[in-house]
Amino acid sequence: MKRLDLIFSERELDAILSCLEKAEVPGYTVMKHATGRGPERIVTEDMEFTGLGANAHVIVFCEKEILAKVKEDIQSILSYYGGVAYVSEAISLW
Amino acid sequence: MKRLDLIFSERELDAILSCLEKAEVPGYTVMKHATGRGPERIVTEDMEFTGLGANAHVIVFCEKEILAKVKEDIQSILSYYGGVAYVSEAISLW
Amino acid sequence: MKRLDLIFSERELDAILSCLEKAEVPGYTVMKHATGRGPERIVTEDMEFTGLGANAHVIVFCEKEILAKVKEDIQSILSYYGGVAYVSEAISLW
Amino acid sequence: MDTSLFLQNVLSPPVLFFFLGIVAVVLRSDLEIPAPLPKLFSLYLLLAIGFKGGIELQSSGFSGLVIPTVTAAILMSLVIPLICFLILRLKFDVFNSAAIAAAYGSISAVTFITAESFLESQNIHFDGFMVAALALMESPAIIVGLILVKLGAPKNRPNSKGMKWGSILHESMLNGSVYLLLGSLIIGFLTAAHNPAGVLKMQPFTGKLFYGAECFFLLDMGIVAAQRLPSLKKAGSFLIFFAILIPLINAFLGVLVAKQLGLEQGNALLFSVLCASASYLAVPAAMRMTVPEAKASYYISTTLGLTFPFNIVIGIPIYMGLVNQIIPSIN
Amino acid sequence: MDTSLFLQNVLSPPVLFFFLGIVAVVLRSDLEIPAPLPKLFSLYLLLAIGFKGGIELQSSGFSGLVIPTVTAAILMSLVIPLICFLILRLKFDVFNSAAIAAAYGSISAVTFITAESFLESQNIHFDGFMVAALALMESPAIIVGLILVKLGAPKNRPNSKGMKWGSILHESMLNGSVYLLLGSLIIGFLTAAHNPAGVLKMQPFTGKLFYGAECFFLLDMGIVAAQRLPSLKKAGSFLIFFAILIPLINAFLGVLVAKQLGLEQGNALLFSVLCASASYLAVPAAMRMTVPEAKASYYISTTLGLTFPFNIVIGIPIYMGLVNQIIPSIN
Amino acid sequence: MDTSLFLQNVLSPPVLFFFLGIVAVVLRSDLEIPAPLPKLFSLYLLLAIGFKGGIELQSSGFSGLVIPTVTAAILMSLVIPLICFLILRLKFDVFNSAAIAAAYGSISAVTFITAESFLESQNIHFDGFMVAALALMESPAIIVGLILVKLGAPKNRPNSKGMKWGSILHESMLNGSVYLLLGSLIIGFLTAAHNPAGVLKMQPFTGKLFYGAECFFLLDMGIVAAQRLPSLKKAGSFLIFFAILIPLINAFLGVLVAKQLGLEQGNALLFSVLCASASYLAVPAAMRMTVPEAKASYYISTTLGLTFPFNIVIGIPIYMGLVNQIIPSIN
Ligand SMILES: Nc1ncnc2c1ncn2[C@@H]1O[C@H](COP(=O)(O)O)[C@@H](O)[C@H]1O
Ligand SMILES: Nc1ncnc2c1ncn2[C@@H]1O[C@H](COP(=O)(O)O)[C@@H](O)[C@H]1O
Ligand SMILES: Nc1ncnc2c1ncn2[C@@H]1O[C@H](COP(=O)(O)O)[C@@H](O)[C@H]1O
Ligand code: NA
Ligand code: NA
Ligand code: NA
Repeated sequence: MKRLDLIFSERELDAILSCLEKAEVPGYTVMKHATGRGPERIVTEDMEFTGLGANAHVIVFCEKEILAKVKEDIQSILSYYGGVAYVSEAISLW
Repeated sequence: MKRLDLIFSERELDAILSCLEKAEVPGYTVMKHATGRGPERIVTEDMEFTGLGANAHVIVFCEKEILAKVKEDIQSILSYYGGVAYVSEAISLW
Repeated sequence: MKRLDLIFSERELDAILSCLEKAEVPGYTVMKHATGRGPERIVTEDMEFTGLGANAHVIVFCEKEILAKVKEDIQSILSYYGGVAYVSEAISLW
Repeated sequence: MDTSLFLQNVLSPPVLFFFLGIVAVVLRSDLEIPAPLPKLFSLYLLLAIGFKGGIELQSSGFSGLVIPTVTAAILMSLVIPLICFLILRLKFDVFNSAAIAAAYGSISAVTFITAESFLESQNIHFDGFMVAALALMESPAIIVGLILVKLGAPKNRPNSKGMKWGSILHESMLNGSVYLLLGSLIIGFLTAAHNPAGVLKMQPFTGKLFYGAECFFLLDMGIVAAQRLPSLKKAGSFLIFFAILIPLINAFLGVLVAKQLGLEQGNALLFSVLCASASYLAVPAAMRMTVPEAKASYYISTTLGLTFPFNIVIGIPIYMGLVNQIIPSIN
Repeated sequence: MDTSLFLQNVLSPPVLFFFLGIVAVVLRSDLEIPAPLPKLFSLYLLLAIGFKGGIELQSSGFSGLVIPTVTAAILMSLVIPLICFLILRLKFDVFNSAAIAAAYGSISAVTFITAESFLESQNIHFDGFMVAALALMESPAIIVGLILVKLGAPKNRPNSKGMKWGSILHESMLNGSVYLLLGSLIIGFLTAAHNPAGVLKMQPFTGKLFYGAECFFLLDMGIVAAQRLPSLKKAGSFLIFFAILIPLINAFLGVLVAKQLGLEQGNALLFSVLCASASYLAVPAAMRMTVPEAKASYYISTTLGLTFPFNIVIGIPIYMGLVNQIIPSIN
Repeated sequence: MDTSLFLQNVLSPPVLFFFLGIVAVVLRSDLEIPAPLPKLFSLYLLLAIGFKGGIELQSSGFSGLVIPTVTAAILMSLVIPLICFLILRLKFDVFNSAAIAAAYGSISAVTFITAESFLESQNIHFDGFMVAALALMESPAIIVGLILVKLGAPKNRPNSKGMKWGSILHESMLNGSVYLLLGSLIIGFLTAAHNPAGVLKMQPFTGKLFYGAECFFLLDMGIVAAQRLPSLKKAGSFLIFFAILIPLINAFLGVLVAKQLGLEQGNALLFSVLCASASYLAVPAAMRMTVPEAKASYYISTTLGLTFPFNIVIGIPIYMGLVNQIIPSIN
């Protein structure tokens, strides 16, 4: 099993979730109101009210094959708007 | 060292934390207000005010032996109410 | 690539982020309003308004070498004020 | 339906803000009211409704129509879920039927206050003790729902924690919204009895601010209701019909009972609105806890996505029309 | 600048709370107003501004100066970004220039209401229809900004989703803040026309509470503005000059146009404040979405970190001085 | 204790809502007021208390009893932590003793306003300048606490960042709550002096709304206080006794000092309540930062879990009884 961590602006959340749905991930979890810094941008809590939004952290536990399916779509969004995507190993507790 | 990620409805938080305490985990971290989708249910932010609640994401860093202790209790709750539990490797920074 | 998870009181957030900046991490993500329990302290949501603050969960994806640089500074803060730091493996999705 | 009643209902700020929320979703505006702000308004409205109701209950006392009305209200919240359950069983399993039935037996406080605002704009009198009926209709429906599950469910529900009476009562009486509403009612009552100055000092908060906060909350409810539409489609046409017909039937029953009780027009409308409305606060929370086998999307999308907007926009003037026909005006 | 005007502006609660927020950051106090509370106040202010504006628009009707003023306001929000764009292109690429230009063509509702409070404290009359101008100046500037990008950007913007007219209009008209402001304006208008009792019942919420909520929000804006200072330094001196000179120029243009229109002093000040102010709500959100190549820190730190404080504290009295010089008082 | 005083205190909305919160936890209702809503109310109350205090301070001026009272208040907030420290050292180490002592030297704004509401309901006059005493009692106690640590702690505190005077003053004066309270006080003062219209316009927000917001906040404080009970048990019986006896002693000292100062009954009650109450806002935040060796659960569970409820419910009428005995009524 794989664990995919996606971090990007809340404003792209719908687009990213569509990619995940299209690849038929078994599920996903979204945590909003994350802030942070990447190579270029800095995202702070006090800007949330302006509509710029904070970051979303999306976690997906899924099989390796599904990762291959989402890869391209997600990359095209994140490379344009910013954001990171990392994969690690995980196994179900049972 | 292991890292356990539990994601489930906030409404079961107390029950899950009791399981963890019973197994004497060294500590845990809770992040509430997570949303997401699983195989059957979808949990959205706009339903939080109704009392349905959002999801909680619980992280536990602990030894392998402790995982064995919590496994069963947690499985019985999550399989009834929904939720996921995944384990990965982690080591202390020092 | 490594993934570093830091969990500690929000009150130390600025200090920790300075350590990370000093070590020139490529980026980081902060999730506030986390609660939890460690060996000594318990941090609950209802205390946030008092100014005690909740916990922050900081995630850093970076190269191994950078971890070595932050290690000491972070340890000195976390061992005094409390908090945990764990490392796991991660690879970029692309 | 009387078109002028409809227009008068629709051209009030609360209903207009409700539309504004619906249209925002339809046009895919990014307007959103982030959590926990809806909770803030929800808590505020329950506190204010309860407090004001308590004050008026204290001034009306328990004589006259108070006890009969409240008793009838509780009875309705026991009977309605039974009717709904029988209908729902045609299509759904015990769990889903019981959960949806419980929601329709219970009430929606915001529908109630929209009806109150409607009556005020019509200058039709109503009594504060109706809030007591509101407060006491939440729990019985939950209990009925849970009993229906207990009786109807397969003997060995896997993993079920064996629902005990204690926990059923706990879920039904101590749910946050029920508790806050009842508690504020009692506080309002005690304050009015012992501390009239306190009543006056609360007035700007619980009284003056109320209408505006109602508008703000209805803006959010419009967004929330409209966001339920996709899952409503999935729920199928049976539930869609159910969510519109049942309020009409229940409102009609309500008006008949109100006539029997001898309620005047304003109280009769509120009574029928209580019967017609369905819960999206206390019941879903209780059902999620005790009947996780039921699909939350079913009882949420019907109550919030359809019955609630229907009552707010069209239902209230229809029921007023009904009341006008069946119950003679005093004047 | 007239010192007494300056003092009268500065010694008002909203501006004093704004200072309190700035000083908190400067002294590194840990005072903070956590999300989503600023959003709550922001939504509230937009709703209340719109609702009140709608009521007054209904009472003033569309005769007299209303249509000319609103038309002129829209024209200003089309022209100002063009001027700004030309200046900004001296230093920045198309993307950043267009995004910053759009922000300055659009408006800041909080600057507007601070100017209103200032006029009230001076007992200078102004008209409610100016809110219509406010509401209609947000979208055109966004559209101009996006057109500038469309025309000026390299033909094959990598990964660009090929901005379509539909999505440009969507971003400009259906942005949450624009939508809420316009929607509340319409609701206020309809309510005033059909439901005068509704207007009265909204008054404690949208009217009485307004000034205090404005203060609370300005406290937060002070914190937010002061936190932008470090990234302002990074943005460089060109932008710093721009952020102070452009409002002065735009305000001056505004007063001239106001004179041509024949606006009286109060409305003239509001008109020039609309021209001088820059958006930090609708525009940044729209630009982030459609022109991610532009650096958010540029358009945010200039509008919020410099132009906004400048207008609130020094700009408004300066513009009032201008108005006093150019437009004769009626009395 | 005078039973009628007790009943009059207990039957007021703020105290009743406080009970409602406690009972919610005891009965395990799922009522909760999610973060950051308590922060919203807390910020609002500090802003409003400060602003109103500033207005009244401006009207009273600095003559008469103002300076002596404020000076005495500051002295009390220096002396009380010393007494507490000596007692606490019997059982606890330097760190915990100093942190708890600082909390008891400082004050609780909500206890203060509950006492004000109590006085109002009794029609007993009190002066606005007492808010200045409130505002100035927070910092000194923090400073004393930190000095006690500096003097008493082992020479080489491992990892300690070597507490410097600058950071001690920073923590004590620029803590968010202290800063907001003092800042609003100054703003209220300046507004009253230079902008009377501004005072009037703030009144619906800072004045009218206050009582209701106080009730809402006390509902939350009831929940919070009751949730501290388990950790209170762990803290042991010494701390439990301490948390109830010390307020009584401090209140008694307070009344004696008030008599010396020649304060009238209302101000005397407020003075003794300031002495009796303990901080759960500024002090915990400062101690967490500078004395992490102290257990937060100790100083939080005593102040919030015991002393606060004790003062709110029983303390205020007891202290009023004391005042009645020791200080003759003017009428
Ligand atoms: N190396 C990193 N580790 C953790 N989070 C990161 C990292 N780089 C970027 N992020 C997150 O991704 C967001 C978007 O990054 P960016 O690509 O710079 O727009 C940032 O605001 C961070 O929250
Ligand atoms: N494959 C998955 N990856 C990440 N999160 C998941 C996954 N499946 C379920 N979840 C989370 O677990 C929650 C409960 O899932 P469920 O078992 O469908 O009730 C969902 O709302 C998601 O937040
Ligand atoms: N074993 C653990 N697993 C997950 N989170 C932990 C663990 N230990 C401590 N934490 C988190 O780190 C915070 C600070 O811990 P402490 O060192 O006890 O002050 C706690 O409040 C938890 O949120
Ligand atoms: Na019903
Ligand atoms: Na402008
Ligand atoms: Na004290």
